Amino acid sequence: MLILRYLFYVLIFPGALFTVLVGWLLAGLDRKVIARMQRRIGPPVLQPVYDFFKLVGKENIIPAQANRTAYKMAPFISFVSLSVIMLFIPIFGFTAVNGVADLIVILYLITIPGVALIVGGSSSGSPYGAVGISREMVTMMSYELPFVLALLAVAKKAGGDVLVFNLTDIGEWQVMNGCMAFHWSMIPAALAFLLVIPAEVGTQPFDVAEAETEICEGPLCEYSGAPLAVFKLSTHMKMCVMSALFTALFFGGIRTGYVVTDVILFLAICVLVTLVCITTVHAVTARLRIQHLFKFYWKYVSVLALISLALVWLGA
Amino acid sequence: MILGNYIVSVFLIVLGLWTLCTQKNLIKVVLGLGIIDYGVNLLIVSAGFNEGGTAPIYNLAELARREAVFFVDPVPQALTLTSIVIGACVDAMALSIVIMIKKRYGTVDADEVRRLRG
Amino acid sequence: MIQHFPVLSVMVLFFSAFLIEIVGKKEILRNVIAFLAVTASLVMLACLIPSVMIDGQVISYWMGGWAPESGYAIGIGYEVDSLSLLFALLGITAYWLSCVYSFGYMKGKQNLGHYYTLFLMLAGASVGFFLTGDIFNMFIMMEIVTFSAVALTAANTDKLTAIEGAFKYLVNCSIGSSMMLAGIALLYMNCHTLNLAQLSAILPGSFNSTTLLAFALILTGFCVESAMIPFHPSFVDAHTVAPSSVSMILSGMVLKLGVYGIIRLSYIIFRVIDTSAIQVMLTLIGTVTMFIGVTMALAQHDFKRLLAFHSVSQLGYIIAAAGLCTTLGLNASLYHAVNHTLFKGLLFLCAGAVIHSTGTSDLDSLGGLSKRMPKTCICFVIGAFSISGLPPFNGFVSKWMIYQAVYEKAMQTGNFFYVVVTVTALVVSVMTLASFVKVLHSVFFGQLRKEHEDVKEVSPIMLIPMGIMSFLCIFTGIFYREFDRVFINSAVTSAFDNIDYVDGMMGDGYSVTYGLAGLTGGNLEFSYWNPYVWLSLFLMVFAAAVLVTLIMGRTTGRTLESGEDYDSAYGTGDLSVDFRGQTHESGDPEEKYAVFFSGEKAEYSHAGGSDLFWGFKYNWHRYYEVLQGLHSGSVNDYSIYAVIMISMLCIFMYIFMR
Amino acid sequence: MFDKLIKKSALKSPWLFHINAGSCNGCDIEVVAVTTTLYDAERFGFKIVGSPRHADIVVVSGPVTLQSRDRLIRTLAQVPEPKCVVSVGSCPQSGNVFKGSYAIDGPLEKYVHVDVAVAGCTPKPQAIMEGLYEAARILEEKREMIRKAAKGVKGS
Repeated sequence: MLILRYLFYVLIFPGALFTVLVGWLLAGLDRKVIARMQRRIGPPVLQPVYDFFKLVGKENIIPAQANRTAYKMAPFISFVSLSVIMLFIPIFGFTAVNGVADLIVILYLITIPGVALIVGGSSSGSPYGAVGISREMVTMMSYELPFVLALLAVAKKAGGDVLVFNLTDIGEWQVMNGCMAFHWSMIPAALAFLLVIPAEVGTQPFDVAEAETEICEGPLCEYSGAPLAVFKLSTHMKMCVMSALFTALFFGGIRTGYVVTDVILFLAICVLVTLVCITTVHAVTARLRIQHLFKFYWKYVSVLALISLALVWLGA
Repeated sequence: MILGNYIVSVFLIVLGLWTLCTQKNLIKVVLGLGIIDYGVNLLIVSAGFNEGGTAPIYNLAELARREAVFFVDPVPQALTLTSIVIGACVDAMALSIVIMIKKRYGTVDADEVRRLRG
Repeated sequence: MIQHFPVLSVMVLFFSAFLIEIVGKKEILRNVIAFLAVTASLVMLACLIPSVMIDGQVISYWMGGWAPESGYAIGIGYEVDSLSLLFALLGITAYWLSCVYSFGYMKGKQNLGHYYTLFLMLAGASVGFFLTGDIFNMFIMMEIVTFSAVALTAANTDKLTAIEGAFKYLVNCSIGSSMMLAGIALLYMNCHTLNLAQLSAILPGSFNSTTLLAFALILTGFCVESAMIPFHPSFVDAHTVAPSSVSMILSGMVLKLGVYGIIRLSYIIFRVIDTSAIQVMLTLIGTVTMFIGVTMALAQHDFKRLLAFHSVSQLGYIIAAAGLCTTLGLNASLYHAVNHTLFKGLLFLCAGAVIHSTGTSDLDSLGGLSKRMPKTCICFVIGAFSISGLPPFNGFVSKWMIYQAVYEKAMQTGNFFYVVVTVTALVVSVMTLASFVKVLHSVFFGQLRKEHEDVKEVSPIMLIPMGIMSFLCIFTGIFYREFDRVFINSAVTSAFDNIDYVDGMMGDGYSVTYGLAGLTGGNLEFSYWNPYVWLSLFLMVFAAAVLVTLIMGRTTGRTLESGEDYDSAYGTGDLSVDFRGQTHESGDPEEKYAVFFSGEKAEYSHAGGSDLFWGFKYNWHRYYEVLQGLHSGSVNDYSIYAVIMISMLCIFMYIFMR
Repeated sequence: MFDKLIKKSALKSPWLFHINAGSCNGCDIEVVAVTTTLYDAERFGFKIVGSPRHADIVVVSGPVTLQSRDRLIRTLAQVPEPKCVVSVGSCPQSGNVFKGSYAIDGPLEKYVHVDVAVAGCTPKPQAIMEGLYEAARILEEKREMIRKAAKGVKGS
């Protein structure tokens, strides 16, 4: 019986299918809103679905110099790990699988898709792939510092003097003393987290690793057909996972009694978060160079997160 | 406890460390190691000193009579023996390595013998 | 019979070391003797597990039967409690694996005569160091370890610079051991005994200036041995040039001597770890070592030098966690020590395999070896992912425990310094991942060079230890609760209450006369990471994904292997004429499967080694200029750093411990 | 299982890859102008991608010069099936003003079966849009052919 429940969780509700659909929804809305911001009609909201199935229909070429197993396995690992992460993030009181992962574990589980992309790009044997993975790794290094600072600030705020890393407990704490985002000392951490999401997902200003113009899609340069479709899908799923994590950590205190209304409200906030942090930033800015991206994250965003960490440590 | 022993042993240790840090010639560096070792050996020997004690040698008769013969502590002397042996081995190995360095690098100047860096 | 096993396991190794010397040049016989000796020692130590680890009994063995008389320890005693047995077992498994590996690795070398003698001396001395109960005996064993390690490094004729590395290592280690000897002399002046148990009964209460100075000096000796921050350059130099089976031991085991020494010294002998000053000092040393080790590793061009700097940084993790003085902290530190020996040993064996087959260890001149050496590539990937702490592997478990312990300490003491330690630890872990992505790409993936076309996979005798180690890496990563309960918890409890340690050696009731009370370390519960559930979920989705692709694959057109043509795939003889009948004739098939070079002919172009992470190095170039200047490579500079560190430790003792 | 959806999506999300076979950049600017706000090719799912492996429609502009001929053929070979070739401007069709020059190596038709040719010395963006949409429709047909061929192989 437990297996069936886990199977349902992992394949249907908060696991693979739910994340895929929400990812497509977020990506479709993202492209549509950007188009609207530039006063053009823009693609239909279902465009990511069409992209995915068009790529699935295409021929899948494996370059001769590629290391076949790693090349084929990379997209799988990325897709699978993302769909498993979604189970541990509490959706307003409903946590699919509780007691398996806490803040630090989520932080590491989120690096697996990044590493899968890197292994894929490096095993394809193309020089563009090499440059792409080097930029991808530097991006990961740069957004890790503010990400960690924000998470530790949340843990300290929710914990007081006992160590609280479990997401569900953070949710319960927010129910009692109001959402994390409404505490003034946590506003800088929320802002820092919002700035980290586009870098982690790899959208416009921070997509230095998959820059179409300079290094023709970096690690994805050699991918075509179904593996490319899965990689694009996992980028959309990252959008869903990261905005869900943000909502769970900073707006976790909202409870509406029923799971269904909880989920709908959760999705609404996720869409709002994505539109704020990914779409507007994408529509407003141009792509950064890699050292500016690194400096931006280690100087400005981590100072923002540090402010709230210091405030929380001073008891605010 | 003779204060003089301490001053000399600390002086020897500091002198050894000074030669290590400043002398460029590798053989002098090895000598510095030796000097540190001598300083420490002196420290160990003077650790076991008792005022007016005699050498810890006695025969069964004396032991049977249980006279209050006052001995110098034998344990540090054993330690010093081992430490001198170790010091000798360190010097022997270090000097043989310096010979090999001279053969391979052609010089014993510490500033040239630093290909492993950065 | 169990009673004599501690000494027997050491004596077997020393005895067979000299037996091999007599046997001389016959290689098979030498290998057999070495293998038998190491296996015998491993079996003997393994027999001690049930009584020491599970029942918590402390085995004491007095050389020559000189039991303590009227409260004074006269003879040299061997004492085995679960902390020392854990390290001894860890050591002997590393030696066993390295011995099997060196059968294959050392086959061609000509100065093989003394390799196994020195190797077994190294093994015997380090097992003796862990099991001994006498502080001077510890010093002797450390000297033997230094001697054999220096001799093994210097004997590596492949590397021209082996001699230089060996010399610097010898100079640095003898400074450390001389300081330690001075410390032992001062201790003897004060307590007139050399036995660890008696020392740990006398010392904790009464501190005067000589014992404080003795603590500082002995701590320096162990910091030198475990390559802490100012002493690490000479260790890294020696490590780069030693033969790979010896580098594995150097990084896996010789560093753990220092760790064991520091834990034994501060937790049991001096019992000084519960003062917050010492905790902050040890954690600070660990954090600075962690950071400098990994930043230097990112800028390296040589495969083994990069791994050596990573050993230094992982040791920083271990010491930082050990300095917390909470049960979870020491638990995390010991677990990370075990994991570090496993994954670092695996990485070094892979490096040795690469050097054995290609002849070079320069990252800029390697590339694309995964096609020629697939098994080594798999082992390397497992090792790289476990050192950078990705979930299913063992590195993740211990690093996760370390973050939990450090942040819990921060929460309890409200001291912001531990938050800085947690953040540094997390950022350093990402940089470790970065440097191993760099190595993975520049050595195994990417494009194969012309001169490495005919590289063959290493012989199976070298692959067996690599396979065993990768299995252990995964095993300790997934079944970490069982492994932890049996091995690590008992070591932590024996480190925290030293009453058993003292009574076990000096007879019951001895510690009562000195009013000894064990340390309290807080509760040891860490939850929220359940690898079985995560792994089963992962496999469920993985099976579903494979199922979907098989179904989808049939209808949409399956993957075309390179060289297989579109027409042969679909047998569309007639179709291809009208529907596509154009470029295909003119474009030859391998063009289609060549790597996209924006139109150019796909010739060799591999961006690896030092070309990666330009953005990061560009931002930190001033930091790197200073840091690489400090690692100047000259013996004098290393001695100056050593002297500065010794004086700082001594001054620290007087200011804070008064 | 998803054949109807895959066939429809081949029409709904054609990705472009631009190859400049020695053109005077007049047509290149027009091709990019198609994706701007006024003409908005993204409405129909057109997107300019960076690598030929991701492309469905290959937009070629310029008379095939000697230098760019081999690179053109090689890149075209690297595009996965089903693919279309659209030539923009009259240079690829006839060499335009450069016809007969020593550096030109004949019309694009010599090397690749051009599915849609948009004529005009810098054709208007509306014309390019029309051509691209026509190419997308051809793509859908090609996709249908592949599916029949794949079914044929399994069927027989």
